[in-house]
Amino acid sequence: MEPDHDLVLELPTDIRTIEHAVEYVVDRCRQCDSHADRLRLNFRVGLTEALSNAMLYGNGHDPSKRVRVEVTLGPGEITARVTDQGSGFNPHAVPDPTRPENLLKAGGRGLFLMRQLLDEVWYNDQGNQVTLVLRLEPTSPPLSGGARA
Amino acid sequence: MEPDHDLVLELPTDIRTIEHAVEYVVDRCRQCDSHADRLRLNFRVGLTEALSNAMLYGNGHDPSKRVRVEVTLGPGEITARVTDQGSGFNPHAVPDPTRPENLLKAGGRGLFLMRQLLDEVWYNDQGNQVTLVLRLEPTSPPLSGGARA
Amino acid sequence: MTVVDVEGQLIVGNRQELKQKVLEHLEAGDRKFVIDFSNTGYIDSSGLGVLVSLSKKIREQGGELRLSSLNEDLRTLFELTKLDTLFRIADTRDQALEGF
Amino acid sequence: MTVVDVEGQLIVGNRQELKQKVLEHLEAGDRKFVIDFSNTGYIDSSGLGVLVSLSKKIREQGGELRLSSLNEDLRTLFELTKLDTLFRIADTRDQALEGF
Ligand SMILES: Nc1ncnc2c1ncn2[C@@H]1O[C@H](COP(=O)(O)OP(=O)(O)O)[C@@H](O)[C@H]1O
Ligand SMILES: Nc1ncnc2c1ncn2[C@@H]1O[C@H](COP(=O)(O)OP(=O)(O)O)[C@@H](O)[C@H]1O
Repeated sequence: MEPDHDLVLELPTDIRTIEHAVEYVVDRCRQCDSHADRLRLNFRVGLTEALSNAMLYGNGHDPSKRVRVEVTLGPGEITARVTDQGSGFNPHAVPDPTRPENLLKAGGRGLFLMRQLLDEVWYNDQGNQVTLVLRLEPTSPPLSGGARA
Repeated sequence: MEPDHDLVLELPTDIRTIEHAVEYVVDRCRQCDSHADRLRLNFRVGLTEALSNAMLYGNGHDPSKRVRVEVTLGPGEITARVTDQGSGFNPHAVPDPTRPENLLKAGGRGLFLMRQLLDEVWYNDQGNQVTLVLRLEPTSPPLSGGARA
Repeated sequence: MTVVDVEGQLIVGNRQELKQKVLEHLEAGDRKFVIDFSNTGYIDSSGLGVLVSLSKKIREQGGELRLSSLNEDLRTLFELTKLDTLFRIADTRDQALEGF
Repeated sequence: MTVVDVEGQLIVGNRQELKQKVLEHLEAGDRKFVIDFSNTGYIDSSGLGVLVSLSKKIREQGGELRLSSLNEDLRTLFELTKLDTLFRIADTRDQALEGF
């Protein structure tokens, strides 16, 4: 019986095949890297939500107002802070979109997704600045974050 | 005084800019991901060394012989095992290429680089199979592995 | 029967295009819709919102909206938001079309 | 003066090309060589070996081999193997050519 492997190659003895074989293996490893997963889905969707709320609600579609994004890459975590020029809101007052009475509503899933997908989500007192933290630890589950609503 | 950030964007309030802004940030984060660094350099060079030794010494350039590569993606680590059809050798007998008397030699840096760049390198008893382990922990230094000669 | 592919992202910046396309066909009398996500990168909350409101509008006209070919990332978004309970989600486009 | 660019990888599968190119120029009488790594991905031990043996051959003819534009990855390989003590390594191609 052979043990299970994620990838097995049989190469001819031809040193010209080495470069391609190595690239192939590295590409496959990259795809399975859970950091890459969490950047691709969790961080991307979370940042999209933060930016659209800043533009739609914070800045109220006003094209003369601006949105500031600050990203900090720490050891093992990425922090993105999004600031709008609006007057803020109370994030605790946003209802749970997964309750049956809210399921058919077209809106109201943005904050929920941020909180589900990122490891930390916090607002400043005023409510016009949100900070998203994505942890890059090997033990993090690939798709859902630690902060639940 | 502003705190230091790795990346700062100022966006107009225009929801069509969101997709590009998010892609830009994610790409920049990817570049700074130390896992990507270690896949790009440490793993790539280490696997190249293992494959070329298998073809040149193990299989002695014989195009009728084959090299087997098995890759396993565990949580937080990548393992690559390279097996040739040769009779093996004694990896402990390979001299340190950084000693002054060896520095001008054209060869003899392959095992050394594998041991420097990977977190674990071990041979089977016969010496025709090498196993390379790359750890993907957020605290790993980006460029050099834990196993020293 | 209308089958619509979502290419790239379905997010706040482009969700109106999908909405308009489907509503045009609904007004033209189509009642059976499949939205296929084979070529979709990611969806944000406003993309999910468009799917919910289209589904409602189609149902009001006695029609049905089915979704197909969600990759693992997209499936996770539907599960997290419990929207997987709202839609009939087929693994492939062909399965969505079966017996429609 | 000969300046050679290494495009892509310098590894076991293609190191002979670089070796041949440099040796041809050496035989033709050139004595000053710069190998530039601006467009190089990675180098393996046999690529490093080619550089060592070229350097030796050029020195035997009274010439010199300089290296330039090593990115951080490549610099690490030279440092690990202590080959950074063997070569004159310039940050840029221009710096390598200065006063050569
Ligand atoms: N940056 C912001 N400034 C002001 N109000 C906001 C901001 N972000 C969110 N909100 C408020 O919170 C509500 C919920 O937002 P969200 O959960 O993202 O769902 P949706 O965007 O679909 O309404 C919004 O409708 C809005 O009233
Ligand atoms: N798979 C193998 N089978 C047999 N001998 C090997 C194998 N790998 C390495 N060796 C031996 O170990 C020596 C050192 O290898 P290495 O450190 O990679 O340097 P180089 O390839 O430059 O000689 C080789 O010259 C060879 O004799």
